[in-house]
Amino acid sequence: MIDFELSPEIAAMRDQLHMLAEHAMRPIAREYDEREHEKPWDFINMMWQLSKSSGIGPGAAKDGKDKAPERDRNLRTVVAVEELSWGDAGLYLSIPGPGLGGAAVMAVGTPDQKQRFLSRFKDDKPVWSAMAITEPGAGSDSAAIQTTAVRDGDHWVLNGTKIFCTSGLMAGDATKSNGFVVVWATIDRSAGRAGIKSFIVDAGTPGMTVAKCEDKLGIRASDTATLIFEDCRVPLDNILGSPEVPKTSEGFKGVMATFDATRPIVAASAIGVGRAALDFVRDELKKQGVEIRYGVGPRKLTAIERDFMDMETQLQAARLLTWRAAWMMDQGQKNNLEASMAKAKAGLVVTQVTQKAVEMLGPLGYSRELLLEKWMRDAKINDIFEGTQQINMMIIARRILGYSSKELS
Amino acid sequence: MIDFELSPEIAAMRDQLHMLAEHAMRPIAREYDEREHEKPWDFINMMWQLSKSSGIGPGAAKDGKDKAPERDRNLRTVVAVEELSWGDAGLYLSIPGPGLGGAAVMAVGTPDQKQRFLSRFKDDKPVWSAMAITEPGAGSDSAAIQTTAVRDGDHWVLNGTKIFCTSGLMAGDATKSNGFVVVWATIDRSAGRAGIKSFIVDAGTPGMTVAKCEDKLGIRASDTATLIFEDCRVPLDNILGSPEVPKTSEGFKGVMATFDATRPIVAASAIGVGRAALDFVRDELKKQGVEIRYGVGPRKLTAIERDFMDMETQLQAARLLTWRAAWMMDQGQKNNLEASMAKAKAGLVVTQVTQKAVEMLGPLGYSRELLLEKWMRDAKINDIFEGTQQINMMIIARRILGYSSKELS
Amino acid sequence: MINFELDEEQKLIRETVIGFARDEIRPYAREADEKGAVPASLLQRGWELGLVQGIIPEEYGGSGSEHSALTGAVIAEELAYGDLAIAMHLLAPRLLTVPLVEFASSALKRSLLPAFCGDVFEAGTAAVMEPRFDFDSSAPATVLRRDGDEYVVSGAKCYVPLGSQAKHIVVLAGLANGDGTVHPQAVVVARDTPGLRVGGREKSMGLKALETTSLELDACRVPRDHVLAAGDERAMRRLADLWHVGLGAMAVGVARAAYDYAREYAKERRAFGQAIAQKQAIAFMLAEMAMEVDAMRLLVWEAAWKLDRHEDATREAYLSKRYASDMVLRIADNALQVLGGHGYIRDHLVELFLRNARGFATLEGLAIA
Amino acid sequence: MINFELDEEQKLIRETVIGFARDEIRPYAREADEKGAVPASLLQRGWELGLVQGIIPEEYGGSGSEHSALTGAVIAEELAYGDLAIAMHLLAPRLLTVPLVEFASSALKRSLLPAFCGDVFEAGTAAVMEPRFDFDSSAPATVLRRDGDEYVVSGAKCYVPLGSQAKHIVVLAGLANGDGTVHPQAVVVARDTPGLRVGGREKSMGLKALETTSLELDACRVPRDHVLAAGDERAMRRLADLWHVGLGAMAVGVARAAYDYAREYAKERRAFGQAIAQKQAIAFMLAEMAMEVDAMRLLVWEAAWKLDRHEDATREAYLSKRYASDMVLRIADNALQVLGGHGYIRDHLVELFLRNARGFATLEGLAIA
Repeated sequence: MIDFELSPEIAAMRDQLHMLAEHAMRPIAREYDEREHEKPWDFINMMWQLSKSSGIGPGAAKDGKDKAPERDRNLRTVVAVEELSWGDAGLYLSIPGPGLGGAAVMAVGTPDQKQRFLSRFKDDKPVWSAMAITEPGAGSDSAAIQTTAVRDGDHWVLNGTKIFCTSGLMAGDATKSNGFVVVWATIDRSAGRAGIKSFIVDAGTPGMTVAKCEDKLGIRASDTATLIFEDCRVPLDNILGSPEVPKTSEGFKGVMATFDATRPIVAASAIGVGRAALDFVRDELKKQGVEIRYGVGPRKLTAIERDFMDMETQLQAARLLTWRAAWMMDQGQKNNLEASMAKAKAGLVVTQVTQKAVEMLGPLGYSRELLLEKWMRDAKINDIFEGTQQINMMIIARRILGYSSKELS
Repeated sequence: MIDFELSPEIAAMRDQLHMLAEHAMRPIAREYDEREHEKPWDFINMMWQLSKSSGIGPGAAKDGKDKAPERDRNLRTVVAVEELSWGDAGLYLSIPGPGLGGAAVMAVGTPDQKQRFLSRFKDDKPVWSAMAITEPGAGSDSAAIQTTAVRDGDHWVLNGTKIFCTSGLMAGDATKSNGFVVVWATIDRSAGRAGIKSFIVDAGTPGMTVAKCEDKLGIRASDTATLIFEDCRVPLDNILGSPEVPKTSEGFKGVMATFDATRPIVAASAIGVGRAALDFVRDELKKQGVEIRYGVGPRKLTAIERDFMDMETQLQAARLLTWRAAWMMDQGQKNNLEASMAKAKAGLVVTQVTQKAVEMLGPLGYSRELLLEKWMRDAKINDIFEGTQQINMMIIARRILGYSSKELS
Repeated sequence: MINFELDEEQKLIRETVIGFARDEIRPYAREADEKGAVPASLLQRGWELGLVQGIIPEEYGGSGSEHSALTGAVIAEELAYGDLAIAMHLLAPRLLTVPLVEFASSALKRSLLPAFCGDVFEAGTAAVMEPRFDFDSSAPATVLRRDGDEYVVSGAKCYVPLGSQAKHIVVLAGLANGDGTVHPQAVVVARDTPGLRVGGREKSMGLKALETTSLELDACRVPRDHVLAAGDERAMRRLADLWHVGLGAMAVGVARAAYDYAREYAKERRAFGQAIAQKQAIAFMLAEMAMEVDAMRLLVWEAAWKLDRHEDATREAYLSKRYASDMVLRIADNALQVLGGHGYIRDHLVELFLRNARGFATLEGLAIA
Repeated sequence: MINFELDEEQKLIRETVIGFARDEIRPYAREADEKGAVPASLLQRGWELGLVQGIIPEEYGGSGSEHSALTGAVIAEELAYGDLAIAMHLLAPRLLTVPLVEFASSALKRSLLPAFCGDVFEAGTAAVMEPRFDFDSSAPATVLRRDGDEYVVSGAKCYVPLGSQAKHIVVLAGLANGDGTVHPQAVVVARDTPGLRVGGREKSMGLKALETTSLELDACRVPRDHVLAAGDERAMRRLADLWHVGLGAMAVGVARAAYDYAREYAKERRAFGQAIAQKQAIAFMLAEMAMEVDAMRLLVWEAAWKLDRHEDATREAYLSKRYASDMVLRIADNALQVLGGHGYIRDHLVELFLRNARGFATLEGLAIA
């Protein structure tokens, strides 16, 4: 039966996280935007303790002994991520925990792999994981990956360069954490997509170097690393999924399936940023005595009222699409189409909403005295990572048309 | 030196046509929308006399003895077409004269062809010409034309079906006028684009049948015909341009070049329809005491004011792009890029402006008591014919990127 | 707790309506538009689905299902998917029965509802809009004033569906507050009330198969209990919300019809050696349509769900209707664009979808959830 | 008679500025943004182009070219193509000199203009905006009132370019009408006027290389002839128009910079076996950018042309600035999208273009044509 109300447990978690976002994230948001490449260690340690003790937040233990009921894990996650991103998207991304790499292990890892890697998220010290997909020459074209994994006895040997790894520094540098990086590489270039596999590389594995952290437009509290793999050897059983190269591209689909879980998360983060801007604008308008009049005839609306209404409706549309995609995954339903819808819509909406919000507050909106301009900068990443707007529209189109990636590219 | 003012001659012509549009077109606009497939003969005959006597209007003699100075022929035309389309786009399209077929003869015809065909536009009785390009299976893909022209002694023999021929009935049916149709056909299918040529077919030529006139969303005063060619024989020298099949697709480019002249005309027609809607809305708002306040701060604007401002600016942007494309052609400059810009912009703008105008006037806007809803229906054709929005964006993209049609399709 | 699935009863109703819309409505959509009328046999078959009778309590002859805005939204979407004008005609009686069921006194219910539980289609309607550029349903210009034991209604209405057929009409009027402003109030007016004049059939860009008329009310006197939920502003907001959700749901139906039509065409139609759907410019338009149809529906359903919980849903209903109105136009326009020249001719239904789509942003009260 | 071609002098100026923007400004754009300063040597070389001195009459030491808004628009576009903040810095003196040339008394001109005809960069500026959410340049809250032979200015300003460097500032203030409303009035205020306090450097999302400051005016007394074109509302509208055209033209420059950057990237960058520009989704974005850059420029030029004919151009200037502000944001955002992840990092200039683009819709009076 249709129901749009969060369960009391999720609502309570959301309220807790809201307090945290307001009191632990907002006050340091500007600081770690300006101190790019520095880490908010106090915040990180606090979040680590919190997730271990209370089980709240996206970093909460997810080793199968999750305190949260399994049946709403994805919904729980998107609600949590929205709230934390409302606090600050860059800080949210810097929170230790399973992240995208962990999500991949959780989605397709063997019981042994889950044990070996996910149990770390109960360590005393913060642990990060990261996902390394994009390459300098490949961009959105995941199938064109050049990084190779060659079997050599008991090891896979990785060679290649990965860019744009969120938390790649924290997950890959052993001095930062006992983390790991999930790396996409091809074991048979001639097989195209079917040859692409993912490999778990422990932080500090010889041959893996964090070469650089990017200077970015926004989300500056989070590192975006370049990782170089030079004869980097990982144990045979660090491959995720089967080492076989299937005849079809089913294997690649398996790898791509992690996106079905992560895209709603990115969408939720986008919505959190957008809501931050919307809440701020609403409060400011209220202070100025501007009332949003729901229900009046269109001729009576001011331009500002209409802008505000459009913004809030767009955000709510994105939120509902996101909740649906997460809920479907919780139900065990395929959500590939719906996950891309959520991501595409939320990425676009938050870009537009934050850009509009900056404009609506006039001279002050453009100033670094307020956080609005930062939210606009942070927002844009959501239109890009975990598949650009265009990539997600492509996936939606393929699904609704029943086309393969060859038929529509 | 930059100048945005029309010459006194063109301005005077525009003013004359405005009177005509207001007093001869507006009063019958609704009638010939409802009486689809009937022709406004009184209006047609009046326009024919007018163009012969005064040389104004797009139907004005264009056989080289044009009264208007050659140097601003295209600009003159777009200004005239905007004004007539302000009166009514369907009626404008029903006006006899050279139209698209005549434009093609003018652009690439031999002196003999010009003499044989263009001189008809000085006849006592109205004469139409039409262009037959689109085929049931080809749509926007002009290069995939299936209609064939095979040489047989002193004749070309045409076989095939053409759809969406504007004024195809009036130009092709000898009982309607002593007109002609310019038909695109391939003389060598294996040569692709290079094999495509255009042929002039006299009204009433045996083998050419007007099979059908479409029921349409708008521009109902104008016929949109299906023409069937069955062993239709035309004299050898009715081919436009050379009968050779070039090695390159230069020949096809020649055929396509007529669009450089006609796209700004379609753009101008679009702008005329959009301006009709805008003028109507402005007058109504004025009656209601709504003032458009240019110069005030954004926070003070009403939603209606901002809509109106957006509409008028978009229309003016389209108009300037259109004037530029026409002016460039008058200067002998290549305007392929600019013609497509004008067409793409104007087609989109008029669609949006008229749709918005219907909304702005509330319940009455949707009613057939006013012409607004008709303008919205008429407007949409401009986003489609003479190259859809998408085709024109493609042409722009190819030009700015330096790509061939193979590199970007 | 979050759930995105209809319950079993709603699914069953939806399946029935989907079949009817596909097999009975859609095949008549073009003809009904060109002829300006819905075939009587179609109306009768639609009536037999029980969509009107269902929510009427058993004591008045109905099936006694609880009125659900969400179920109403599902029905409205599916019928409108078939054809908007036919859907509005079929559901027009609900414009009267839903307010009666929700807000009328027992006496009024007893007097009016049984007529809607018979075997043949019975017309009912509402007169919400007014022939003004600046019509605002939150402050109607039609005046309602009390006069002793009766009320008196005066004003002009337009876009009244089945205006010449319905025996009773829910009229939206403004009752003066103390401060010179008015608040909206719904009142049931019988067509044979002295002073009430039904105008001629209106002509619109779309909705040609649906009879709509204007209405003049010249000091029409109505009994006191014909004023629905008198003085209960929350009830009147709820009524406006139900109208918004009804129209929003129908907009979803039209949008989905246009999207499906364009998608199937784009897969069939070939140009440049491929199906046109294989071109990004077309494929991305279709992808956006798919995404927005889902977004529209979720927003409308959320508002409906709130109404079913009897919570204040004015914001959600208003915003979802605005969103749906904007999107249905965009989707129908893009659908026509996908068909290109073929979309502009009346051989295909997309031009009809576009004409119908344009009405949503201004029309109010032509449907109810 | 319609003509879309610049005259020979304008073409010559444009060629010069194009070269300067390409060779001198653009290479410093990133560094200037990160460091928050424009290199002095660059300022000096910019000064030597004579873009400020050109329109100052010969009697005050300038080159005596007639002030043309169109030429000003051409210069503004080309410099902003190089970098917006550097362009605004280079042209900031015109914020003072253009109003002086157009509206000041001979005495005031004689007193102030010669300083701008020297060999080294001389700062000048205008204080137009105010630190309020609902700032409206047509009704500034800064108050101007007459007091005997002098005027008194009081209020707060923000976004004053080179606020700490300029010796004189054109301040926009409101002079009371009889009816309680105000009309805008420009007044020249010397920085050392008692009561004037220059605030600290402002921090904004974009324009980081440009010093802007706030300004407080506490009953600053100015001589009567420092009020420009006193009481001439048409002149003040003209001044606002010149500001709009100046910013509109700069928006065209930023939009074109973003478009060119994205286009070249898309031709180079390969994915899925092709240049990404060969994908319709990317190609159509680029096509739209090309079209809109031209549309923006034509609208701005039309307003400038009207100003040069001394016709009322308020509508054209206002609308073209609005259009340019909307489009430059859309174009910069799409340009970043074309670059994808690479657009988000500061190795590429598009993120800078986006940050700068966002300012146009709210900023006023930071440039003049």
